[in-house]
Amino acid sequence: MSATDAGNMPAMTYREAMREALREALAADDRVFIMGEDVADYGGPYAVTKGLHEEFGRDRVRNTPLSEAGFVGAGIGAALGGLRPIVEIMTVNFSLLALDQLVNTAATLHHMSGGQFNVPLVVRITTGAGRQLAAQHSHSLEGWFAHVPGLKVIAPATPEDARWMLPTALADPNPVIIFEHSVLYNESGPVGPATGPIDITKAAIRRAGTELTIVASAGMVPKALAAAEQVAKAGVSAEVIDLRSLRPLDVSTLTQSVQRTNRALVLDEGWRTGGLNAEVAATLAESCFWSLDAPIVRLAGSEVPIPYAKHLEDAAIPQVDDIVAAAINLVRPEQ
Amino acid sequence: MSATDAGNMPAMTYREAMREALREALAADDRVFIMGEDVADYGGPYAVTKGLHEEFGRDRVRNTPLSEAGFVGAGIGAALGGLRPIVEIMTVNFSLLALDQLVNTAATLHHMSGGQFNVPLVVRITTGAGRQLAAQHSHSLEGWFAHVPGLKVIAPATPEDARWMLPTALADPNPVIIFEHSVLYNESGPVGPATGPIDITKAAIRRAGTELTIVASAGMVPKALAAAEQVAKAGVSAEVIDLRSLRPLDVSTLTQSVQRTNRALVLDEGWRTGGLNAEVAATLAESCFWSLDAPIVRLAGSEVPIPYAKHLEDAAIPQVDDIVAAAINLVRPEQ
Amino acid sequence: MNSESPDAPTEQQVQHRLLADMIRIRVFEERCAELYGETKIRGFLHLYIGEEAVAAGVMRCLGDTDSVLATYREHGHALMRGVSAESIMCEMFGKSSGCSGGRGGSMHLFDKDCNFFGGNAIVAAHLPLAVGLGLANQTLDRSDAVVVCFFGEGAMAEGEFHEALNLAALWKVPVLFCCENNLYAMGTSLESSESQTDLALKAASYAIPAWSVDGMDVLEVHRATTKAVAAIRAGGGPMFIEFQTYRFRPHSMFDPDLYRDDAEIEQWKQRDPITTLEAQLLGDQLITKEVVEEMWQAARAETEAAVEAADAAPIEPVDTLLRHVTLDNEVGS
Amino acid sequence: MNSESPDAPTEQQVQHRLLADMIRIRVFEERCAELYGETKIRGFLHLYIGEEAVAAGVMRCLGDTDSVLATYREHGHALMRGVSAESIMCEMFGKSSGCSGGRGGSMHLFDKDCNFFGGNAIVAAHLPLAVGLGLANQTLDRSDAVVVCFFGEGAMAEGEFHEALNLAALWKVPVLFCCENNLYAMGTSLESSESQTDLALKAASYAIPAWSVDGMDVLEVHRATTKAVAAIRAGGGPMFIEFQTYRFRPHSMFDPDLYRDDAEIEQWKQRDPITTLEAQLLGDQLITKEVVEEMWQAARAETEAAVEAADAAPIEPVDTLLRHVTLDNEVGS
Ligand SMILES: Cc1ncc(C[n+]2csc(CCOP(=O)(O)OP(=O)(O)O)c2C)c(N)n1
Ligand SMILES: Cc1ncc(C[n+]2csc(CCOP(=O)(O)OP(=O)(O)O)c2C)c(N)n1
Ligand SMILES: [Mg+2]
Ligand SMILES: [Mg+2]
Repeated sequence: MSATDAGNMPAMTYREAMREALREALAADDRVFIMGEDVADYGGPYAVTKGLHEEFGRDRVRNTPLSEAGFVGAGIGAALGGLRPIVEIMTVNFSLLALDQLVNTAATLHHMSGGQFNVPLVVRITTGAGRQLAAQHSHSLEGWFAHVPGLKVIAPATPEDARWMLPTALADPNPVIIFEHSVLYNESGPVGPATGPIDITKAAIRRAGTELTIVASAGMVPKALAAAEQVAKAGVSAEVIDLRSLRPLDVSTLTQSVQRTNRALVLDEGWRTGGLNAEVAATLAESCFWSLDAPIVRLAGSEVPIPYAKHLEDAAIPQVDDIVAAAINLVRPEQ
Repeated sequence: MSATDAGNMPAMTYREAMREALREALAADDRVFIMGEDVADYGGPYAVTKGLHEEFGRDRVRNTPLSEAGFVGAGIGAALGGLRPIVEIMTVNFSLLALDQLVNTAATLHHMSGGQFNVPLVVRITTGAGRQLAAQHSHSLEGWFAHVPGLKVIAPATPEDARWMLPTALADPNPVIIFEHSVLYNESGPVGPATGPIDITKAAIRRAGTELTIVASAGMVPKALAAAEQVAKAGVSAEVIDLRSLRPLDVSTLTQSVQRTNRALVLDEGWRTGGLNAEVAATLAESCFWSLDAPIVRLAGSEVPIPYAKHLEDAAIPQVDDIVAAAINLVRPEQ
Repeated sequence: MNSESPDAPTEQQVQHRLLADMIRIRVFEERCAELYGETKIRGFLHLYIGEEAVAAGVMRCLGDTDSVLATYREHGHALMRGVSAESIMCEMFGKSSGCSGGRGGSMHLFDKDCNFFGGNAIVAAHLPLAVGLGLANQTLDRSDAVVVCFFGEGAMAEGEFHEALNLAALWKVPVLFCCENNLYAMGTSLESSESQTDLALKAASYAIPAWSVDGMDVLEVHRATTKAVAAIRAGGGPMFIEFQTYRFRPHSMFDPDLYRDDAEIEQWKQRDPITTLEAQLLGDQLITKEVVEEMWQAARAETEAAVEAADAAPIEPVDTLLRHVTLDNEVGS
Repeated sequence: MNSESPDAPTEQQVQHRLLADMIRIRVFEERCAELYGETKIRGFLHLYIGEEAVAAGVMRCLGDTDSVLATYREHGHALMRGVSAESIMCEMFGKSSGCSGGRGGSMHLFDKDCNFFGGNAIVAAHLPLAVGLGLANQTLDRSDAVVVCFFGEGAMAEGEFHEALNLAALWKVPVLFCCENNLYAMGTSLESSESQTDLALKAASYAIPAWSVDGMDVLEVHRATTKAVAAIRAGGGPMFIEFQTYRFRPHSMFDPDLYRDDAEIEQWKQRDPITTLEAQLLGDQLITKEVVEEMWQAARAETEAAVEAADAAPIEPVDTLLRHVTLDNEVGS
């Protein structure tokens, strides 16, 4: 969508856009229901599902006890039984309690049953740091999910995507994990009307540029765009790609971009070692080997559990200034 | 250790070597105990701990109920309380049930407590495919653990390392995860006498070569060595590096090797996308950018839950022939 | 199979059928053990020998719309649920004609047509699935359909057991939890795995009706389950039955069986569910030796046909390795 | 603090101390709420206001060698365990002089000198740790040391609760499980979180002695805990107490508190543990208004001093960000 279109569209927060998507899904299909801790009266930990139980009742906006493995497993069962569950896990750290269900069961059932069964399950998980919630509430483990065959993994980074990726995820016959970065919930942006099912496996070029490609996802996208603006002032032209789909990765969009710009800066809020950034960098190093003018630079989270203190937390994850510095250094190393 | 030394050493299976290491640890320090499902009478799922309960009693070779999160958490608590637990998890797939404890607690406690507490815990986990155990018993998720700051992760690939990495792991004040590939248990090899504490953070060059570096770990090491022998016959000189330490990665050994050979083939039994292979490849692409003669090649597990049927399982993970073909193609692409 | 229907079988017919069922399972599995020795079957193989009364007795209380979930020790359940011996054998031979296309093996038998949802080898992981299936039945007004979930007593120590039972009770889903208490989880005895060894009492702590039943007596199993299933169909919510049983064989083909006395095994073998029922029916003159012998013959014939078919079946070409990882939107793969 | 020692405090001394304790926690936390409004404290802040009787009553039964584990709602527990108000406040201000070096914040208070093992923000994850600490005490012949583990009623639905209680009972570890039943887990009421709402009954299903106690009555809390701790020290194995209590404030500073009636809150406020004990002691002439007032003054002075110190304390330089990720073999850091 072009910037001109955007001018005529209603602005919405990411939170509202996601809630709208959920409301529409509940209204459109009786088989759809939401399930998770405090999704009803409390409104969800980030108020995304607020009010929906009043509209659709407590069976369809279903509070669960604290039992991540249990209710994710129940979601898988419900999907097998013909429902279309949307399961919410409050924070990616807690999703570790349900990882057995997602990896050993949801991701394998279709295969283990020789293609007989499939699991049309959507799981929404909040991710990321930036709110001083410290080491048990702030991590970014979406790269782990992106490692698992049998899952699809998406990370809407704009209100528009929050609004329109969900319907496609729900229509998908496979388990789809949606990561929502908590600092995005209050971000506002234009949200256009429905234009038919959108492809959730494609990356988006959020800003065109010629001298380097900045690869970002989720909470890194606004930072990448802000940094691109800044480096533009320093005369550096950066292209910004929003991955959107973490599994499968849209390798062709990434490759085409880097083959044009000849340089890549890969961002990742998660820990650098073994993060999704490594996959992106390794893939581009392969596919663009002959066109790279400089080593690919990875700018990722520091190798530390996220600390509480604001200045330390800020220092632990890539900030706009860090991106600016890395981008300029990559394109104009002499400066 | 040189091949000449090895000639005079007693040969042992990997299983025996690990059991010897465990026996010595139990004998040397009353605080050490083993805990896990069926470690006592049954002897462990892979017979590694067989007989130890007779020697040391059931308190020190302690059977647990099926409660992976519970007994891993109890291991963390016991470590905090002054014991030196060695916790066994039967299969890496099941370790997902305990991942919360390992990632959210074991790996973070030292940091969250501002350095006051530490968790001297050793966790042994069997990993890998090759025994037709299908999609819930055969995966290779060690790369996930290698992603987590606060953990150390090792993967002994030889009987010698199975024998001598454990004491260092036990002496470490941090949580150390040991991955043991199930097909290695029956492998035999020379095991030398104690030579003082060994460094568990270093990779080992298992075979010297000049034209490419093959990076392997765990179950891939014997395959890499077999492949190196074969390509030698085709006139290709391959260096084989055994990572040994998955976290931290021994980047300098890797880099020095590839800067000499100018080509790298990175092996990984786990799924390719987002696997540890990606980190190794991304790191080398950075550190060896100016010395690489060809794109780094990653040869990893197919993106499929491991199938039961033998021929499909074989096809799903890298085999010697695949390595040979990839190595030759990398060094002599014209052939 | 609903016993209240007008064309319900007579008691004697039920008894004969249950005996034949158990014999079918026994013969099939004895052959599996041999085939493992011949390396035709590989991976982990967990035999149900000694426990046949449970799968037979329970499954004969179910109808087509009911759903069944089981563990890695599920040949008997699959057979009883209507999965053909041939497709199970093909599966264990790794053939594409297997009930899971050769992808699953012994631990992962599946059959959609039979509402047989596997075959799960993560202990206790299928219990939450059962809750979800029950929720789907509840929501989609399939109020008559019951979900039956089998698991071992060892599974009750897992957190997923706890979470599943609590959810089931809170949501009153139509699920029958069938605990096959064979006293051991691999080599770990019930006493070292559960602080409360009265498992029905344990289950009752979730505010779920729970009973303990002699799992070596197929008629008892059938009677108790009939009642429980009827109560669930009538809207009684989840229920739990502990079946006290025993496996005559080691845990799997890898198990040297070092953790229990031969005497204990022998004692339980005295209570073999098949010989017990045989003797009882013969003694009461409710069956003849000839009919019994026919049952064994039929079972052997079925098993041998399955083995032959499995031997002859082709394997999947390697180039379709990546099938069935995700389901395409367009078609059924 | 062992009540059997010869220099044991009188009953009145205990009562005064418990009142002062609760007041200290209350004053400290009321100030935290203000400081959150002033954005001096950030992240999640969970207040214990209304529940003070539990931490106060339990902690006064413990000695130095005992260990304590708590949740993210643990200011009261930390204070009562001897962690200084100043170091807690510094922690919440993100200062390096905080009891966790500013790394943990409100949810992760730690103090090794006090055997205070945190501050865990994964609901129920610290229960298995308590079992392990108990095992260490048992193994290392610290038979007199008790591990006390606090958690909310919501935690009881988690699998880790189940696994921990089973392990504790099987291994007879000296652990006191203290459930703070404040009727809600965030916005989820006990009835929608536990199928068995009698929590002591639930715990007893693990073959663990279990009681229910009025958690608004600090003297009752103290009495019950004294007995339980003595029984554990005498080798009685793990025990469980449910403290029935209530939080007067929302779950955290983010919670709009939409899920419960004002009337319900008001009713519970009538049972405020502080005003209740104050009134009781004043009525029985066991305390004077002046002494009570001094307690409030002392608490305010302590809290204000803590705030000042926290305000003045320096922050850690950013270049030591990577400290405390792993502990080096050589030295303590
Ligand atoms: C989560 C998990 N942990 C461990 C195992 C290994 N394992 C397979 S079967 C088994 C014993 C299960 O015992 P029980 O539940 O009593 O069933 P039984 O085998 O006796 O039928 C164990 C420990 C597993 N498959 N899954
Ligand atoms: C595993 C996990 N799931 C969810 C959360 C989010 N969460 C934090 S506190 C809480 C409620 C806990 O209730 P309870 O155990 O009753 O303790 P209380 O807060 O009432 O003291 C929830 C759901 C969490 N921190 N950890
Ligand atoms: Mg069993
Ligand atoms: Mg509560």
